[in-house]
Amino acid sequence: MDIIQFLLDLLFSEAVFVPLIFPGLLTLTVVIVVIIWFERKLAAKVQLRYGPLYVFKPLGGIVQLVADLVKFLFAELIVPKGADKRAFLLSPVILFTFSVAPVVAIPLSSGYAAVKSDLTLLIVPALLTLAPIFVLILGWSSDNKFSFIGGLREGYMMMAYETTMFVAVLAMAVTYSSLSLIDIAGKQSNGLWGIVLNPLAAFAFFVAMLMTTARFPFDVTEAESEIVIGPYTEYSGIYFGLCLGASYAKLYVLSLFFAVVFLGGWNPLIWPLNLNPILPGVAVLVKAFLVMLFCVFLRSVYPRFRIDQALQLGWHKLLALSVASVVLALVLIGLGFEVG
Amino acid sequence: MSEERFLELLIGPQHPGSGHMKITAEMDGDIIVGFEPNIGYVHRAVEKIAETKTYMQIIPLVERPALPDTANHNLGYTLALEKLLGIEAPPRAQYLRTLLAEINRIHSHLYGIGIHGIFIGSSTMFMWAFADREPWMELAQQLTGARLTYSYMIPGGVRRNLPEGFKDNALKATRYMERRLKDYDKLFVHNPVTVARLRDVGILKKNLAARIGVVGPTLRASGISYDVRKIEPYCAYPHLDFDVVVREEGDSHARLLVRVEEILQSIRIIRQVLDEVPDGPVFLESYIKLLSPKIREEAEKTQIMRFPATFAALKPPKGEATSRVEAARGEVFYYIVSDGSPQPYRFRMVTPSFRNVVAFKYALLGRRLADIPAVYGSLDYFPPEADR
Amino acid sequence: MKGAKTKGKPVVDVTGHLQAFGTGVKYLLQPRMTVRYPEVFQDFGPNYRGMLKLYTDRCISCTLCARICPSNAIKMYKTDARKYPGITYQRCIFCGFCADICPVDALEMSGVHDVAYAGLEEQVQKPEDFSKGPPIEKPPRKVKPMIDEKRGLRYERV
Amino acid sequence: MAGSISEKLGDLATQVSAVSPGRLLITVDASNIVETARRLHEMGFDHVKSVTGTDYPDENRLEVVYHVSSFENLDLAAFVLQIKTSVNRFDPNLPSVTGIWPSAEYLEREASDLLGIRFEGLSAKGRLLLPETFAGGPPLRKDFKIRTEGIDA
Repeated sequence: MDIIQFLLDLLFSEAVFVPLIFPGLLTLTVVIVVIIWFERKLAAKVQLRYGPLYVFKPLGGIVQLVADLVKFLFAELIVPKGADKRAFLLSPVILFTFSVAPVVAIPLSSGYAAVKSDLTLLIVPALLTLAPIFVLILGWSSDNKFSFIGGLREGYMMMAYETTMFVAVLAMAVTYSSLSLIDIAGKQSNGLWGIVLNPLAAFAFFVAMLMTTARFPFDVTEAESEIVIGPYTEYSGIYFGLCLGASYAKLYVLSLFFAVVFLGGWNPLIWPLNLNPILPGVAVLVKAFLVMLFCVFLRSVYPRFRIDQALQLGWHKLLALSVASVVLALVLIGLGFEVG
Repeated sequence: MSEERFLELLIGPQHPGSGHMKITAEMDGDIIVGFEPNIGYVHRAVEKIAETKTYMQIIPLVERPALPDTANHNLGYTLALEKLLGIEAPPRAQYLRTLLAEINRIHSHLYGIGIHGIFIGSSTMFMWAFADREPWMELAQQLTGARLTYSYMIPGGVRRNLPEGFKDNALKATRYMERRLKDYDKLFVHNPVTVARLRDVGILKKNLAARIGVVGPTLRASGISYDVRKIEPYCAYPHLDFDVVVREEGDSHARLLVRVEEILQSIRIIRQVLDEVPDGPVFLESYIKLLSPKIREEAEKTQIMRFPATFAALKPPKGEATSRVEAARGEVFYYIVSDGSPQPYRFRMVTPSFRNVVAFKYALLGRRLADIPAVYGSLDYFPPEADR
Repeated sequence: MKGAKTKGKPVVDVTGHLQAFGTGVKYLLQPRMTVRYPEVFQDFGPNYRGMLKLYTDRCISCTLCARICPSNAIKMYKTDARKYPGITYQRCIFCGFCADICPVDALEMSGVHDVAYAGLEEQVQKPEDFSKGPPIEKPPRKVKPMIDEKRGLRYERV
Repeated sequence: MAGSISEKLGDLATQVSAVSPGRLLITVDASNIVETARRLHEMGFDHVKSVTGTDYPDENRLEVVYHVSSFENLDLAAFVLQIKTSVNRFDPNLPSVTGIWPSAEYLEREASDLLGIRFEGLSAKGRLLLPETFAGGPPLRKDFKIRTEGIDA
């Protein structure tokens, strides 16, 4: 009896529940399944067609992705002859892990977070910067020219978006005079959300987020008609699923982050959200989901940029914009504008 | 050491952006320094097969290389054959040929725009263009009884008369298309990302375009107003009022815009044809006379023309004939040598895509890897058409 | 005709981005164009060409259909003292030349084009199979494509 | 038009005649083909539409036909010149006109693939339409037979 109690306690302790169940792996899987379904359905609607339909028809084929996942699981895993086997097989797993990992640092309510640190605003982007390195490695280890080019493109893109993203985050740190996400979300309880306070930072961060997760129009790393599917060309089966999942996982993590920093987090804390420390997380999740929906909808609107244009946009326009957002934040502080 | 500076990239023939073609691209970083298209992966020896077929049997054969644009290929062949036979189709048939040729041009341009869209990543443009081919295929189906491989134009006329209610349907389709083109413009053609991707990419200057002999929208986007419909008018084109769409820029975006504007011109032509189409027979009287009275009466009733028995083995007199028509992708050129037998002695077909292959080499040098699909789509290159 | 100068600056053309996005959103509310094919069939109307049917009683064995067939799909089979045409649907391209050249209306276009055969051999039809016409299984739900000014194509139940 | 061309070509051409509206036939000797091309190019005929040949095994000759017209000069564009020349079937050598008309490159490569004509000066890299391993003779020659079927089953 004690053992079961112990295991239940362990499961519901924040250090386990957060990374594994909510908002970690389990929630992530469900969200990925649903968001890809939405992505395909939205694109299909714009394109005058149905999209996934026949796998569980009453709900419009919503379990299509589960079917795909099962198919991925049973597909043969092929390792190309010239590939560096260890790197080839390990890097997708590490890539996926690092794409999901930052989720532990995102608090979903003031009393509910796995990592109780004052620096969570920095931990999330810092953990995310590790992921692209493994894209480079897996592109390199595949022994395929297209994978190699794709990996290089990811490397270049990383240079373009990360600076912007960090500077935008910095601007928010200045705006709120805090590095703790719990603080930041708390300071938005007056209804003045980050996106209103510092729209420049929000915009710069959003575009950088599109770049990070290779959403259209910044689909340059995957660019099917140019380099097949970029770094993931040689992957098959569940490893391919992991690679694709990694980019959606990043999208999920960044959307949660965006929701906390710019969209007021769990505010307004209305009934029934205040009943349980986990429930405010649902509000964050819903906001993040809307952000994700917006991101994936862009697929049906845009073609993709060329790599040099994406880089130029990153360095010339977005960086300037994010620096401007820091200035804006300083001005706000300088004017004695007290946040929260 | 200097060779090791370059990366040799083999694109295709199994590549989502290559079509049935092997491209050997020599890359200096992201810059293309050498580009060699290797075609022939879908070569079906149309010219050789034609030498074993009778003249009527060649009609479906010439349609096969360019399925999105069958009517124009069929028309070019039929004109050459009529020259050999020394006959000319009645005026109403000429108008109906023009009608189908323009419906097919719209259809083919939509196909080209759609492929261009997916090549630079816009799946919506791809799906839209392919969806909007549907009304045009339906129109063509009402006219000819087939959605794609019409085999509609035969020596001496066309196979079917205009069906009931066709004009009404066609006018609806033209109005629909005009409205949709505005949405194309907003979502794709002048989408800032599209413009960034295509403008100043793959430039063919005016004199270069003429020198390397590209044809069709590719040529006209480089500022040369060459359109066979104006240079050597055939069918009803001398009586119709339309403009040759010319742009000066010569880049990929100009080629896309020429295609879009040509759809508008085709719509204009279709409206004129529907208004002005003269009454009268759609098949040569001298052929109709060869039919048995019962069949003739039935053809009169159903308005579906019937072939005289001589069509099974048409024997044009000894001689040669050439014809050129403006198909959607450019000029199709036929050269037929007859030795008086039921099969041509030599059959020559030069398709627009084959003449546009050369443009790859000139348009892409010094550009980036990502420009390959952008330029490929803008040339509307169709490998089966080039390989024949 | 000289085309109009292209408008807008790339990348930071804000109206361009908004227009593109707005058009995308607009189409979220538009009806679809897809026909759910295996569930409903398109009815192409009376003029549609398609698979053929032979009327043996009318046939005069003139061989014109076999002679004009561009893909060698029609072959003459010797039955009794006479020859009748048979068809190979592996080869037929539905051009309708045979039906159009037939001097006695012995061949008829049926308008059916989607038939699944169990094997390749079944697609080689001797005159006796050919005269049965294409197999029509239980009539599926049919829709008729109508050209529509708003939607391009609209499908009406038949 | 025929007059001005025959004036320009002088005694290079053995025959210049109008065969049908907009079509002119020019017959030249194989050795004069490049010079003819140069002079026609000077006149404004800027591109080649087709390079092909017809095989006449009985006469042991391969008739090579160039179809030439203009893009930039729209008056000339109304004419298609048919330049004909003959080469020996067994030794079909012909100088390449790609130096004057770059548009002939792929057309000549096709003709050399399918008809076995050797164009001197054509910087061709292997075969164009046929597979590299293709072993038979030039397919568009009359002695290359393809299988045909009768009308009986």
